Formats: sequence, C-alpha cells, structure tokens
Amino acid sequence: MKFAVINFPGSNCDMDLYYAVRDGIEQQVELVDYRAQSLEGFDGVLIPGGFSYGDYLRSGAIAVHAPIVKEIIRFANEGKIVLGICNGFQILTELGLLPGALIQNGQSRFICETVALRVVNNETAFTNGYSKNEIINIPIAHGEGRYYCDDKTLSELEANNQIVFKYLENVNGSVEHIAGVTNKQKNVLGMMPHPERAIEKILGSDDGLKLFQSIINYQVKVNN
Amino acid sequence: MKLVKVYVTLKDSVLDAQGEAIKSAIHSMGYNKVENVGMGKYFELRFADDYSDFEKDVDAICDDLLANPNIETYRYEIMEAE
Amino acid sequence: MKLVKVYVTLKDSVLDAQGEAIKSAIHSMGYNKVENVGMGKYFELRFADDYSDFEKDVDAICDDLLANPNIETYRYEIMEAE
Amino acid sequence: MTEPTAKQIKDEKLYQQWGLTDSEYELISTKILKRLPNYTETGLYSVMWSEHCSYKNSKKVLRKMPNKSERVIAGPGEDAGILDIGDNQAVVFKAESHNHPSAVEPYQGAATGVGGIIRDIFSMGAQPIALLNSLKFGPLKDGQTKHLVNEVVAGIGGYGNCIGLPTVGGEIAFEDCYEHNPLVNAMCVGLLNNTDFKHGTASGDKNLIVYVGAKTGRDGIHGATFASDEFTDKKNKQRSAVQVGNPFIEKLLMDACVEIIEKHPEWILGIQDMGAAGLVSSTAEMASKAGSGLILNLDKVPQRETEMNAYEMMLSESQERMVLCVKPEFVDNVLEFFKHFELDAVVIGQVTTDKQYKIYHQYQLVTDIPVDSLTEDVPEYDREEIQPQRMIEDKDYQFVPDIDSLEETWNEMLQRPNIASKKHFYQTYDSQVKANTLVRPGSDSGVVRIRGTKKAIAMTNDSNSKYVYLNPFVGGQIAVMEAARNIVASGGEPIGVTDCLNYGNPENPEAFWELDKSVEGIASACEKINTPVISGNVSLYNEYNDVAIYPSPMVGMVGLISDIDNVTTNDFKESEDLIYLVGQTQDDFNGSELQMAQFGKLKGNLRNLDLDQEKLHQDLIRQAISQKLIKSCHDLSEGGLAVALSESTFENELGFEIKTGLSSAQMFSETQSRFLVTIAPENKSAFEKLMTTDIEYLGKVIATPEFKVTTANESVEMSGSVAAKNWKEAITCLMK
Ligand SMILES: Nc1ncnc2c1ncn2[C@@H]1O[C@H](COP(=O)(O)OP(=O)(O)O)[C@@H](O)[C@H]1O
Ligand SMILES: [Mg+2]
Repeated sequence: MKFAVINFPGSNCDMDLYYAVRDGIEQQVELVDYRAQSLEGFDGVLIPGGFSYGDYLRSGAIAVHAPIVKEIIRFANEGKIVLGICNGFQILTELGLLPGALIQNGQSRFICETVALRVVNNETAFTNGYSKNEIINIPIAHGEGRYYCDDKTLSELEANNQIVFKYLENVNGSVEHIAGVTNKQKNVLGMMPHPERAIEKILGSDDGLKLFQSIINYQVKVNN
Repeated sequence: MKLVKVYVTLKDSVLDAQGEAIKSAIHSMGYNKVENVGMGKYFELRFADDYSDFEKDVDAICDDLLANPNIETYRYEIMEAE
Repeated sequence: MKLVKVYVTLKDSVLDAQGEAIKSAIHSMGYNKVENVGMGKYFELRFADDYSDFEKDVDAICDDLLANPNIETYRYEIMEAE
Repeated sequence: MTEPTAKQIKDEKLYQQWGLTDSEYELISTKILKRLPNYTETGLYSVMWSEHCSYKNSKKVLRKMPNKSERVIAGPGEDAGILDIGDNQAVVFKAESHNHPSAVEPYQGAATGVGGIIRDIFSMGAQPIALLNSLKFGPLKDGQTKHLVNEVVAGIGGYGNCIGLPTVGGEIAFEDCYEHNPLVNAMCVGLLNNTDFKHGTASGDKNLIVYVGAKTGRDGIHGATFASDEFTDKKNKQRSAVQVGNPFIEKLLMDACVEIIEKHPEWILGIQDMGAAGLVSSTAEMASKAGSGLILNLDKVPQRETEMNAYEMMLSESQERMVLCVKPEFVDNVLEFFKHFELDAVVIGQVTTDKQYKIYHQYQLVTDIPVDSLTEDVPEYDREEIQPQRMIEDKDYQFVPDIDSLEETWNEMLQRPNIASKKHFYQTYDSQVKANTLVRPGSDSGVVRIRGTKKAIAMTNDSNSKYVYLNPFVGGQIAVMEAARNIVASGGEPIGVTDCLNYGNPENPEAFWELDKSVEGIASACEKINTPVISGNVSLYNEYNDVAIYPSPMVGMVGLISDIDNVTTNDFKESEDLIYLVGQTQDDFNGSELQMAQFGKLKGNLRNLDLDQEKLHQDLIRQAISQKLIKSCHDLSEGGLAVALSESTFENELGFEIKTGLSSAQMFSETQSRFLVTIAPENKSAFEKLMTTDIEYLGKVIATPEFKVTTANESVEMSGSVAAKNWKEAITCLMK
C-alpha cells in the first residue's frame, strides 16, 4: 500500500506517522505538501497531529482551506482510507468529513499522558486487528480534544457503530468518553490519541501498531 | 474604510469550560455576584474603501472560517472605521 | 439581571499572530478586500439582580483577570439582560 | 518623538538611563569614536555593553570553567556548543534564562525563552530534539504566585507543544527568595548530522546579509539591558519591553533553516538568530567574528509597525527572526527557498572589508562605528568579592533533626512542594512528539533515542540552590554531580554541560563571591568527570527591592547512552528484587529539605564533597548497568533515602521491606554520592563483587504497596498507597 502523509504548515507529527508506516508496517509512504493538487497513486491518506497554522482561531480551522483538501475530500468520498490523528481529527471534523467537533479539554489545560482506550468497534478498516472491547494503551497529547456532538448526532453515531475508541477514564470530558469516530461509510477515522507514538515497546507501548496493520488487512481483503 | 466586528460564542448546549473556569476564578477573587461567565471570540475585519459588496463576503467568511456551526454561533456589526 | 459585555483586544503595538494567520486564510479563500484582521476575546458576565455596585467590580475583574495589561486593552458595555 | 542630539545625550547624561556608566560613555566618546556618539549609536553601545550581551562582569569568572574534551567541536562563543558523539553525529545544546521577562509577563516571557533557545540550536544547523526547563518560584501560598506558576508553565508548554519538540525533563523548586524574582531557565538539545556546521559569521567582501522571519516591531526594546537591571516594585514603565512569541512561525523558520543548511550549505556563509538586542547583536557579532565590516539598510527591514526609528529597529527584540550571510550568486535561490516556506526573506545589507559598522535609515547614515567596538572593546570588570557573613557566623552550626514519628515525617516530606510529584505541571508538556522519547519526565533524566542508531541522549537540569547558598563552592560541585548522577542512573555517560548562572547584583561583593566560588565548584566537578561546559548563560541582578535570590547556578547536563538496552529508570520492577544503597550515609542535614521542614530556614555549612568517591560511585554504577546487573536505579537527592525509596515504588505500585543501620533521621539525610538500586536475586554475588565501595543491602521489593521499614531506632509499617497519594496530589491541592 502507498500512503500519503499530508504536511500542513505547523503539522508536527508528520514524521512520526511517516516512520510508523515505513518502519512499523513496512509500506510505502510519502509526505505530501499542503499545496499539492493531487493524491493520485495513493491508497491511503494520513493527516498528522500538530498545530496546523498554529491552531490559531480554532484547531484545524484554517487547514481546511489549503489546496490539498479538495483532494482529501474526493479521496474520502471515493471510499478510500483516510485517517486523521489529533490535529488530523480536528481538521476532519472542521471539514465535515466527520461529525462533531473537538473543543478545549474540560480541565482547560493541555494534557500529555498514556491512556487506556477501549476498542468499541473492531469491525472497521482501522481496527480489525483488535478484539472487541480490547483495552489498549495509547498516548494522548492535546489541549483541545474534548469530543462534542449534539444528542441527535450521538444517537446516529451509536446506531451506525461509528464510535470506534472510547477512553476508559474520561480524560478530557468528551461526550460518552469518545476518543475516535468514523464516518458513516467507515473509511474515514479520526482519533485524538496517537497510535503512531505507540508502535514500539521501547516507546512505552506498541498497541498502536495493530491499527496500521488493520489497514493493510482491510486493503488486502478489498483487493481480493 | 469599513470595519466589521464579529462576535463568536459557543452554543448554549456546549459546555463552556473556559467560561466556567473564569467564573470560579472571579469568585475566588471575591466577586460573588457574578452569576455566569461566557467566553467567546471577537474579530475586527477591515475592508478596503473601494469595496461595497462585502456583506455577503462577511457571511461567507464567518460561515466557512470564523465560526464552527457545530458548536458556535456568530453575529456581526458593520461600521465606518475612523 | 445585568449583562456586561467585555471586549479584550491586543494593543496595537503587539504582534497579533492569530489575526495574521486568519488574514492569510481569508485571502487564500479569495476575499482579497479584507485588509486587516484582529482577533480578541469576548466575555459576557451576568450579575445578580440585587447588585448595583458592579462597575468597580468589572474594572477590577478586567484589570486583574480578563485582560493582560502588558499586552491587551479592554472595553465593556453594560446592559439589561433579557 | 524627536531624537535627542549627541550633545544632549552627553550633557543630560541620558546614556545613564540606558545603563551606560560615565566611564563607559567616556571610553566610547574619547577613545573609541573620538567624537560624541549620536542617539542610535549610544543605543547600540548600551545594549551591546550590557551584562546580558557582553558578560562584562562575569567573563573573568567564566574563564575558570573547563571547555575542552576530545568531544568538543565548538564551545562557548557560538550560539550553542557542539559535542561529537561518533558516527559523524554531534549533539548541540544550550540553556538560557528568561527571568526578568517572565516576571513581567509570565506567559510570553516563558514562551519566548523557549523560542529563543530553540533558535540558538537550529542556527547551528542542528535539528532540535528535546527541551528541558528549570523553574523557581516563591512558595505556593498566594494567588499571585499560583497565577505566575500557571502562566509560566502554560507559556513553556504553549511554545514547545506547538512547535513540536518534546519537553523531556526539568525541575521546579519553591523558595521564599524567588517570590518576586522567579527563575525561568530553558534548555534545548539538538542533533547535528553533518558536523561540518555553519559558523555564525559574516565574511567575504560584498556577500549579502539576508533577514528572514517575522516582521520587526517595537517588541522588547531594551530587553537586554532590562534583563540586566534589578527589579523594584515600580515596574510599570518596563512593560513596553514585552515580546510575544509566535511558535507557528518559528516552526517554519526551524524547518527551513535546518533544511537549507543540510541541503544547500554552499549557499550560506553564516547564520545567526536575533536574540537579545536583535539586529545589532546578531549582525555585529557575525561581522566581528569574521573580521569584516557591514553596511545595513534599515529601509529594507520588514516592519510590523510604522514610523520606527533606527534605534528602535536595531534594538527590537521581535521574535522568530534570523540573519544569514549569503553569497551573491545564490541570493535568489535563498530568497526563493524561504518563500517556499512562506517566510519573509530580504537582503538588508552587505559585508565590507573596512571593519566599520554602518547603518543607513531613510537614506541617511545613522551609525558609523568600528564593529569590534561593540563586541570586543567592552570593559571587563574585576569586581570586589567577600565571603558572605552568614558563612563565617554559621560555620560550625549543625542542624539536628527531631523525628517523633518516622511515618508522619515521611508523609510530610513527600508532600513538600520541592519533593512532591511535579506531574501536575509537566503533564501539560508534550513529552513524546517525534516518537523518540524513551524516558519521559518523572525519572532521573529524560532520554531521547537517535533514530536509526542504537544510541540515545540522556539529559537533565539540576540546581539545588539551597546548598549553593550555604556553601557556594561545594554547592556548585553538588549541582554538577547531582546532574551527573541523574545521567548515570539513566544509563548514560555524562559528556557535557551547559549552565544558567542566576545570581544577584555583581556589584555587591558577597554576591560576587557567591558567583565566583560556585563557578569554581562547578569547574572542579566538571573537570573531575570530563564534562566540559560548552555553552551557557549568565543572569545577574536577580534582586527585588535589594534582596537577592539564592545563588542559583542551573546545570544542564547531557549524557550519551551508547546502547539503548542500557536505558534504566528509577522505578522498582518486580517483587523479590534486592534493594541496595550505594554510598555511605552521614548526618547531612544542613541545607536539607528536612531542615526547611523542621527549622524553617537554612543554616550551617556543607561537608566537603569527596570528588574521587563521587566519581568512583558513578563509574561503578555505569559498569553495573552495562553489565545488565541493575533493574532500577535512582540517585538520592532532596529528602534522601526515604524519598528515593518511595518514589521508586509509585509507578508500578510496589512496596519494600527493608532493615537498615541508619537512624530514622538519617533516612532523610542528604549525603551526596549515593544511589538506590535494585537487582535481580540471581545477580547478587556479581553485583556485590563489582561494588568496591560502601554498599548496604537494605531488603526486598514487595508486591504490595507497603513500606516496611526497620531503622536503628524503630520499626514501622506504613501504607504505600497513602504515601503515593500524598506525593502525587500535593501540588494539585496547593494549586487549587
Ligand atoms: N519543569 C519540569 N519540566 C519537565 N519535567 C520536570 C519538571 N520539573 C520536574 N520534572 C521531572 O520530574 C522528575 C523529578 O524531578 P526532580 O525531583 O527535580 O528530580 P531529581 O531530584 O532526580 O533531579 C524528573 O524526571 C524531572 O524531569
Ligand atoms: Mg534524580
């Protein structure tokens, strides 16, 4: 598989994702500049964490107007794999590719910690390598990671099994402990925790590796 | 020059964590008569003089950039800048 | 109930990194007639009904908490809340 | 505003307001220029000759520090020092203080402190890999101090998190003397892949000076002189000196500079950041180092504000700006390169051969002075020094603690802000971005691996200023050795040091004695363990209404871990592991946290530190770690053995059962040169054989969170969970 890691001005987990793909699952990966016009030839798009455009205004809000975004939308609408992590998740919600919004943590502070997540839905392109309700340890590092959506959206998310990860302990005050959601079609995932920081035991956890492996499993199935 | 003042606030249904934090800070300073605090954003946009067609621009800028309709509402005022 | 609306903005001499970033975003969206963007904070304080002495409170709250006198200025309006 | 004339400046002694003394002004006008300096020129001298830029009071003392080893590629004098770590790689590091800006405007002061130290690293062509910080505040008792702490911590996190560098270590201490004069020291470590680095020089006739980055505003004018001023409570007029940071722009600037030096080194001759005293300091230093002259045209400088005069532009400390010296044939490539990063880059001047520093503004020559007079001709002062009276009076005093209940004292000590967990603060720093952090804050050192190799870098900030206050020389030695023990305990070999020397007014003989003697202490310790001081920073005049802070040298140490298998942390790993104390314990209570807890203030002298013994212990621990004998290792510092034991249990919720010959009081003694280690039972004899020094077998790690302790006086069993709660929650409670 060939992945694109989108590099917005201010993205700062782009290389972390790049290495996760190159070394963690040994697939092809390229950094793609925010000014690029095309995602032709890629099988998956990864939107990294960081502070795109300084996260000034609202996190992710300005990135939405970068040239590459049209292509990301096309890519997502064609049912291809799009994964947004942290700032990437914020961008995907700002874009409307994912429901809800991410707002300032309940405790009004940035928080960096490794937290336990529950895999709520293990039947997605991103989680088929986990077992249902598996507890995994993944780092978080965000100031604006509190997932918010209105009640109607929440019942839709639940009805469609779009909630993929939940925090065991609600670290930031998210609605229903939500840490990651997909779109209806389940080809777009956004999550605040950083699986790319958890792909080697020496970094504290390798529980994130299965997420990337799941994408490969899924693609193999689709291709056959 | 035209000056547009834009106010963006959180929808009532969204918990305003910052507003809450500020309220408790105000109380701890001893001002107990403050019953509620909301925090929002305030923008000042200045438009070139020769441009008259800006109202629809302002709407678009607010809708597409300054406010996130999932969580926020906005209003604005237009005035002549000194 | 009294409603106090407080506007906090950066002093003119202080770099407005956010305003600059927003301005370039607005330009990249095609609205080139926007010549300047400033970003500030907006607060709504609600005071208990039975309290009349709040003007000096508001000054103190702004000076000590809502605005940072090193880099910001503020102004406010007082009105009757619905 | 009309500028005062040269004559007015002289007659009305206006130069004094800018910090120049009569004799300095005299020297400039009669010897150097042989005419009266004009307004702009006087301004340039006043900042360049400030302590902050010139080190005129401290140079003589700083020369005492060792700065050579087989690893040193560049030492003091550059933006940052460089140490060879093999395989054509080098580490680059430096620390910087931002005390005064943070006292005035805590968030932005701390944020721009971080931004500034990062620029020092990437201007050397190095990729920054980690940040640390050392913070000192007054006690957490009033709202004002808590606000200050919150803002400083938020500023540090705000900048580091946004730019995407992990903050992997640091320290926070609370003492009365810092209440009005907090210390904010930041350190950055970078990795240089091409040891053929760019010097910060501007050489070669007709080469061009290029300005890159944020626009210039009136930020921080006279920040450098202001950093060298004492504080009084009349601080309102200083408020115009506030600089604000933009980490987003700095990220672009960092990526661009690292890339241009890596990919196109032939385009540029020199690169330097604009730090204190902005444009003048960076360009004058570059030209002076190269033996060149310089012409600048200020009309080309990107400006954020209108109607700035030459003085303001030259002295502005607007953040996120760099200057480059570029070969004319490549200038278009360079401008185009930065444009791709969406950064302003313009040619603002040119190198000349006449060694003059010439500035044009609005087509007028506003400055024409010898370059070297700004950087080289600064008078060096030899200050009077005298041993502080307290040291003479209290020479023989010994604090004798009084322990009624070991359990109570133990829990009380764990809750002291200087000892309790600082997680409340450091968890707001992203410590893992870049996915290289092997040891996050909370152990002895932060450890970051070097991707693609087996190597890792360990780093720590240490400064127990209480010891330095009681005995500057020994305290200085301890600061170095404590840092070294932290590196060693993490599995590293100490290889170099950076420092921030935070002191009071050097014109006060006692304060100067403290500076001089503690630097001698630092120097002797660094020599002993072969850790040259390759960069650093001096911050004097840390006083408030004439009361000085404790002499507070901050030691930032970097260690090399040649094999990441050797990375060791301080937490106990498994029950049944054997616990040993390495090193002898004595009655070292002067300067201890126990003295502060029970006596409420510092008093007495420190015992001399046996450097041979210290080095032996460090070497033995390193050997034991490389022979894979050690499962956990913790250095003993504040609160002594009791605190070290407790801290080791918290992460994995274990406990211990120990029996010691020490008295209950000695459980809190702060004798130096000690480590607490655990080893697997099967390694008992190998470990004991290796340790050719005093070691004491204490007991075993147990699976439940209980502390079972038998001292020479008593036996207690206390709850580890209660201890953990006390230690973990103390700061959060105080911050409410
Ligand atoms: N300001 C800070 N920033 C980051 N980490 C910190 C800070 N203060 C303390 N820490 C971390 O907390 C741990 C304990 O600090 P400290 O008690 O100073 O250790 P030691 O006594 O071993 O030097 C260390 O890992 C340190 O890096
Ligand atoms: Mg330690």
